[in-house]
Amino acid sequence: MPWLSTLMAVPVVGAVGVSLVKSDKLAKQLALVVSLVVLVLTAVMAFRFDPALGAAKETRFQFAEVYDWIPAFGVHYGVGVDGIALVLIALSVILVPIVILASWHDADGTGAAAPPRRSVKTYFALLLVLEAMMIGVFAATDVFLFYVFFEAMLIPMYFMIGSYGGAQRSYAAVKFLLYSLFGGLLMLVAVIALYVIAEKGTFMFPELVGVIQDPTTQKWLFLGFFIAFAVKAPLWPFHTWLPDAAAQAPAGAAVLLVGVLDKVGTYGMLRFCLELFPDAAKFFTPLVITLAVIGIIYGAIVAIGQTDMKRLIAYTSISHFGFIALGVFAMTTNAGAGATLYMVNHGFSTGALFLITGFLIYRRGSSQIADYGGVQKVAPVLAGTFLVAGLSGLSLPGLSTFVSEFMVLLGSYERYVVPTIIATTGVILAAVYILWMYQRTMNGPTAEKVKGLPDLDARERWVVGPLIVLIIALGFFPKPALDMINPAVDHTLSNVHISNVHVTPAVAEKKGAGQ
Amino acid sequence: MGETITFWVLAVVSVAAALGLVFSRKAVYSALMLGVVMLSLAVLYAVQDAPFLAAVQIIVYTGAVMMLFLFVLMLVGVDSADSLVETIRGQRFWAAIAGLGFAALLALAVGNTLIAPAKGLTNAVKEAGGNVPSLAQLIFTRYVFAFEVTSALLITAALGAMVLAHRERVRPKATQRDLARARFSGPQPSPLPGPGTYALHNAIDMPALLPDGTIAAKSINRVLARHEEEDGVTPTDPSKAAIVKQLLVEERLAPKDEVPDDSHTDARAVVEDNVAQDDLRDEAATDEAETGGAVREAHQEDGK
Amino acid sequence: MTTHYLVLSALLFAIGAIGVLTRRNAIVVFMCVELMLNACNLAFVTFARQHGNLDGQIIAFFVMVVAAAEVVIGLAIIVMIFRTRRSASVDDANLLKY
Amino acid sequence: MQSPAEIVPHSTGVVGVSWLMIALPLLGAAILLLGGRRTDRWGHLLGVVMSLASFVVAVLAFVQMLGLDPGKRRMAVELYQFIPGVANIGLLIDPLSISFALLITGVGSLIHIYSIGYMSHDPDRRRFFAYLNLFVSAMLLLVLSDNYVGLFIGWEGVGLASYLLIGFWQFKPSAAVAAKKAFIVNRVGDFGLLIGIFTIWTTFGSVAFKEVFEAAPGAQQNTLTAIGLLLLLGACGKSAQLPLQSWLLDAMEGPTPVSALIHAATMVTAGVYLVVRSGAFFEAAPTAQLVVTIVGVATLLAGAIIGCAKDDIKKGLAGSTMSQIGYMMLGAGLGPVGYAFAIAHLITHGFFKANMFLGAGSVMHGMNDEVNMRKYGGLFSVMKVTAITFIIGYLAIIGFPLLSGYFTKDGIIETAMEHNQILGWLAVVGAGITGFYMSRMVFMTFFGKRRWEDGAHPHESPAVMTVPLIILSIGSIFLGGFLILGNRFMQFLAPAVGLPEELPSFHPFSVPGLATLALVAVGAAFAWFRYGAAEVPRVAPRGSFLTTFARRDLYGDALNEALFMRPGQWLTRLAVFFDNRGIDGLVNGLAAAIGGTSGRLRRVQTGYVRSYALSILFGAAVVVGALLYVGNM
Repeated sequence: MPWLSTLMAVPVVGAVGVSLVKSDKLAKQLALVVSLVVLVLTAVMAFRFDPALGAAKETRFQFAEVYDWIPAFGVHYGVGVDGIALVLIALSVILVPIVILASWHDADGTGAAAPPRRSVKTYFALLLVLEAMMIGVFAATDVFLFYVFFEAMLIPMYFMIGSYGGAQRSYAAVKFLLYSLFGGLLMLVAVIALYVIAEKGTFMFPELVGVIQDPTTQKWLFLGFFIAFAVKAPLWPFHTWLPDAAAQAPAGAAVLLVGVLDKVGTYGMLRFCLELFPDAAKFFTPLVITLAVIGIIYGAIVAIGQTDMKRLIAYTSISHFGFIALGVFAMTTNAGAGATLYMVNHGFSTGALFLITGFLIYRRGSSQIADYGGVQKVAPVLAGTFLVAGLSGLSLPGLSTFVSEFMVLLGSYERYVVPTIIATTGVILAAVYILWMYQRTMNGPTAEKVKGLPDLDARERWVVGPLIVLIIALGFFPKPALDMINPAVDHTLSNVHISNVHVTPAVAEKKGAGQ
Repeated sequence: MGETITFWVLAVVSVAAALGLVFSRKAVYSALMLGVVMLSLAVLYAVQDAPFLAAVQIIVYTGAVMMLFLFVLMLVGVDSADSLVETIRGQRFWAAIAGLGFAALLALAVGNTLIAPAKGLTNAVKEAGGNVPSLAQLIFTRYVFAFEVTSALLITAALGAMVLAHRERVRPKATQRDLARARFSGPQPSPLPGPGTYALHNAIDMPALLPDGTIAAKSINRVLARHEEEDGVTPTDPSKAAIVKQLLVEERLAPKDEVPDDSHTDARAVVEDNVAQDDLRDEAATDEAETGGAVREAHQEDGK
Repeated sequence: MTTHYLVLSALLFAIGAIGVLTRRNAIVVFMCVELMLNACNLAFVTFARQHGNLDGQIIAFFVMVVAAAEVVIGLAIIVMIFRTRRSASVDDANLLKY
Repeated sequence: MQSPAEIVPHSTGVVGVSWLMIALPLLGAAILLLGGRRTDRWGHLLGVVMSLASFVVAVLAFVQMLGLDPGKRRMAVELYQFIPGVANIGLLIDPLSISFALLITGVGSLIHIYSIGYMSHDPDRRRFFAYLNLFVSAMLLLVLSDNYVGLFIGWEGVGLASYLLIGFWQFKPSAAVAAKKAFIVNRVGDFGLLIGIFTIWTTFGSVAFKEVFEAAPGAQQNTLTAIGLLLLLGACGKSAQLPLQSWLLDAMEGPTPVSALIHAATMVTAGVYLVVRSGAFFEAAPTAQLVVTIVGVATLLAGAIIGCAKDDIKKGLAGSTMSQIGYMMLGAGLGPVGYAFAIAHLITHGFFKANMFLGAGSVMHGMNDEVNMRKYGGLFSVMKVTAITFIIGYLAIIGFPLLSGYFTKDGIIETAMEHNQILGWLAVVGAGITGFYMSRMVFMTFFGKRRWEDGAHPHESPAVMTVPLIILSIGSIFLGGFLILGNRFMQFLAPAVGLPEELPSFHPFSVPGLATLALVAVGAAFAWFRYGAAEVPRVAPRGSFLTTFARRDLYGDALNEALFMRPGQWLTRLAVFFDNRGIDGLVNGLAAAIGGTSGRLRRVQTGYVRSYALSILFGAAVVVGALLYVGNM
């Protein structure tokens, strides 16, 4: 059974269906059902996935399908998943039904500060199309196909921000699009150059691994890919589109934007930048790690200074993406696996934060922190879930984000001591930005306009509940995810020709002494 | 030798005519000048062993195309003369520079080229036995596809012209009843006074006189009055001069591109109004409502 | 002799071009375009004789046909524009801008 | 020198299910938080039951341990793989951890019971019990884990629970701020602990106590010192030691049982636990050990001085807690003998401090939540049980002979004296100051004239509150002697922390002991003259520079504000400005430049066909010119 193609086809067909049905309500229900079907299919696929096969080169990508697409240029429709891709696909398909449920009224124009009513059906159809593309981009094993999905993802997101967003939506949408296109076009050049220089006559990723040997060529191609991914991720200083886009997008779209779309950037770094250009990756590692560490600290500090909740969350994500990039480029198993897990966990944790903030904004009609205060008193469940989501944002142990952040820092400490120490101060700053926001919105005397805000209703609890369950479950028992990720990361690192730091006393002595 | 003389004569004529075409103020003169150029060129074709083309040039160009031009000129207003004041800054200067420079460059190119004596077409037409059979042979063999396409083009062009020039009637044709009603609801049920009534001369440029001997303002021919004014001729009769002056002032206030309307028949005014309404509908989508409105106002005034 | 014809052709072409650039009456502009086409035809005919084959004349012939079609359509457009705008000035048709 | 026993896996009996100790309160917390209002009626009972059940498991495990040969008392209980290849979740049941477990669940349960009464009028009592359960659970995970990652999870869990509890009355802005402050300051400590764990990992390739401690003596001195200092930073955060002490006094914003739980039995002792647990590192790194003692002494003095000037009874007690934890930290820096005294003091302190905090809570309960001691006075006669139990706790803390504190604190002081005379004498001075400020507290509260606010009707608290007080005060009297005499506790702890060859013997009349007693007496007498015999003004007099210094918490907050908060705010503003105007300004500026240029270039499209034609002609001319040029070349 062509699992991955089915996974992509179902939401596309669903999207067509959603746009054809008569009533808005039916469209929403259909969209939800379709996304749940995809979720179930993915779950079945995940159970049939065998992580142990990831070690061998031939069976690295499972559920592989390869068909010629443009034979003249060696372009294939090639899909397949390894552990890394699988967990990210799982992240996407878990988030989509949740987002659909959370966005139930987002396009209705019923919120306290809702933009003018737009086509409801289109919104849900776009969500489903986006889901198909997210699956495709993670599953693509053909570099060109990856590029196509990478760019095509922009289209539904552009419309979701531009049509259904906040007051400044067109500015944010255009900024988002231009930034991404800028990176994407650089990548297109690099993709074509890779094809030409490799002289393999194919765009299939497994056959391109290790082909480019010339160091200078590697460096240029690396930069082409890396800048695209750094814009996407976003890494400092390519980040300024994210706060605008995330703040203006409707909450559901913001979740998918920050939770999944941006992961394509860090996923691309791990998969393409590292494996296709190992020498260049090593050469540029100091630069990338510097950017990542700056991003961690800078994102956190700027987040502290925000007055708008959604922008604040967006900036925390910039900080988190710094951690992910740090983990990817530390090139140790722990850091790599941690970074991959971080991508998943961050999707859940930031997703929960955005959605709950969205509920809050839907009620009160403002995203300004100053407009709130004492929400805990009137809506304890909302405040409680917000706190849990926030705590997962500051990587509290026992919540999933801690595992990944710990692994990233532990793994990078093995190789880069000083940058990791600087990065770890982000842990303190995280406490400041999350708790300060929580204090200003949820604690203290109840603000006049907040009085009488309803607590989460059943639908909203069904949105938040699964996320929190996932966050806590993965926080105490991350092994299932890590078992899938670890072999894949090891495989990646073996293609980079870099060995883990041996944590034996003899080696570690010098590092410890360097403190 | 004969060719040289012919060439030089016709070259001078055609260049002068071309200049005339460009510089004459009235479109009709330009059209006539173009005709001169075309005829000259036809002769030059003939001189250059292209009798068929010379014939076609005269028949198609000078005959058909030029007639078409003149027709359209008549439609658009034969007496309208261009203002020669340039509105785009620097246009004329740069046009002259570019045009002359272009000509100079081409001339330079031609002049710098070493050109062998012409081969002549004697050999080319020998086989088929003449210019026209030779051309026919080529057109219907090597160029037959282009020829067929050209025919398709002509048909398309004919259809296109019809579509473009055709105007759908959007309201029923004005019946005699409509016309009568329009006339009697207007300010002037009776016909306007014809020229020359009670006058000494019964001529078109003579205004009618009222019983008291004064001039009937409505009987003055505006076109003639304008032409006279343009030619600097003022009516000798001071009272007529005053009326003409006033008429011209009114005319200048009205939109300039209004078609002068000599016949003051009210029924005609109604039909014109009809047309103007249709035009309005055509323009509804454009932002030219102002112009259209002005046109309509002008016509309504006329109707009164 | 060929040179003379070609120079005459270039001169007529340039005059036509200047006319196109300076005249505002659409009909006159059209005439200038025709003049330019005729100048080209002259060059074609001249070259036909120069090279000793009839292809140049054939092309000139086709140019005439196309010019005829063009005039038909062009004039129809001018009439239509005049009908709605009461003007045949090419400068008045300047809505399609920045 | 007897080294610690080996850690061996063990999974029989109660020890095998010792994870229930953690799981039961956690389950309680989960039920209460998820159950919501439905559990309001019986929520507090569930909380108490869960805590008590946990205590029972701890006692059973303790009994099982006592039945074992001392060499086999370090038992590892593997639970499950957490991060494959890095850390597992597993428990280490040894004398050290079981002592903590007993203290936490025992005192914790008493505080649970007490809270039933104390929080009876609070509409959110259920939530309070949920947090208490969460706290107990996290604290147990902290002390029972067999590796540093598990310890860290508990460590932060404790931080979270304290955040929730301090901010329990979150509608008060001061409580919300205090909670946040506690968490953030703790995070600074956690930062040190995290880096410490990383260094341990890179040095030893493991984070499990078993492997790490076995390998510790073989590692390089500098590395060990670094690890020690980093762990100390963590300990400072959690135990409110200098320089991370500032959160503790603010934390009094929480309900009083929270203060008792956090500042007596559990959270603040975590730092001491960490240092003692990591003894293998500290013993191999004398520099780090010295720093531990210095921090301890500095904090015990600072806490004592702060305690002298506070009029708020809870803050006075908080200062005293800082000071007592300082003693423990001092002991924890003194090797195996010191560990035993430190832990013993920790346990007795757990009792008498909980006793006094709950007593203070009882007083406040009777006085309409008044905390200002200047508005107390003469309460002895109206709340006898509270007063007597409080005074027992007071006598224990100042080291009144034969009470708990006497044995444990003197033990620390004497051990310190053997190591370093200066530190020892400073500790003695600290004891003297303790005598002063604790006496001051007792005199101001229970004796002297009644300075009550109008409308105050002090009354004794209900039995549900006084019974825990009585139990705690009994512990305050006898526990110290029981643990110390005959080195009983030292022998018990030996498998976990080791044992010196020469055991200290108890000298009732040693020089430091007598000096301590004398200084305490002087302090108490001074307090009697100032606050017992003399009139206490109801409004605090301005006081000397020293008083102000102490009242302002030794300018700790001012220092933090000047060094971190203001520069931090400034940096934040700068960063936000830079982001909006710098990076985003650059991007938007580029966009505006492109837009402006095209806006200008757009004007070329005039709409005049003739202009376009002109440019076409120019183009044609250029083409012809280029052809000519190329052709002529």
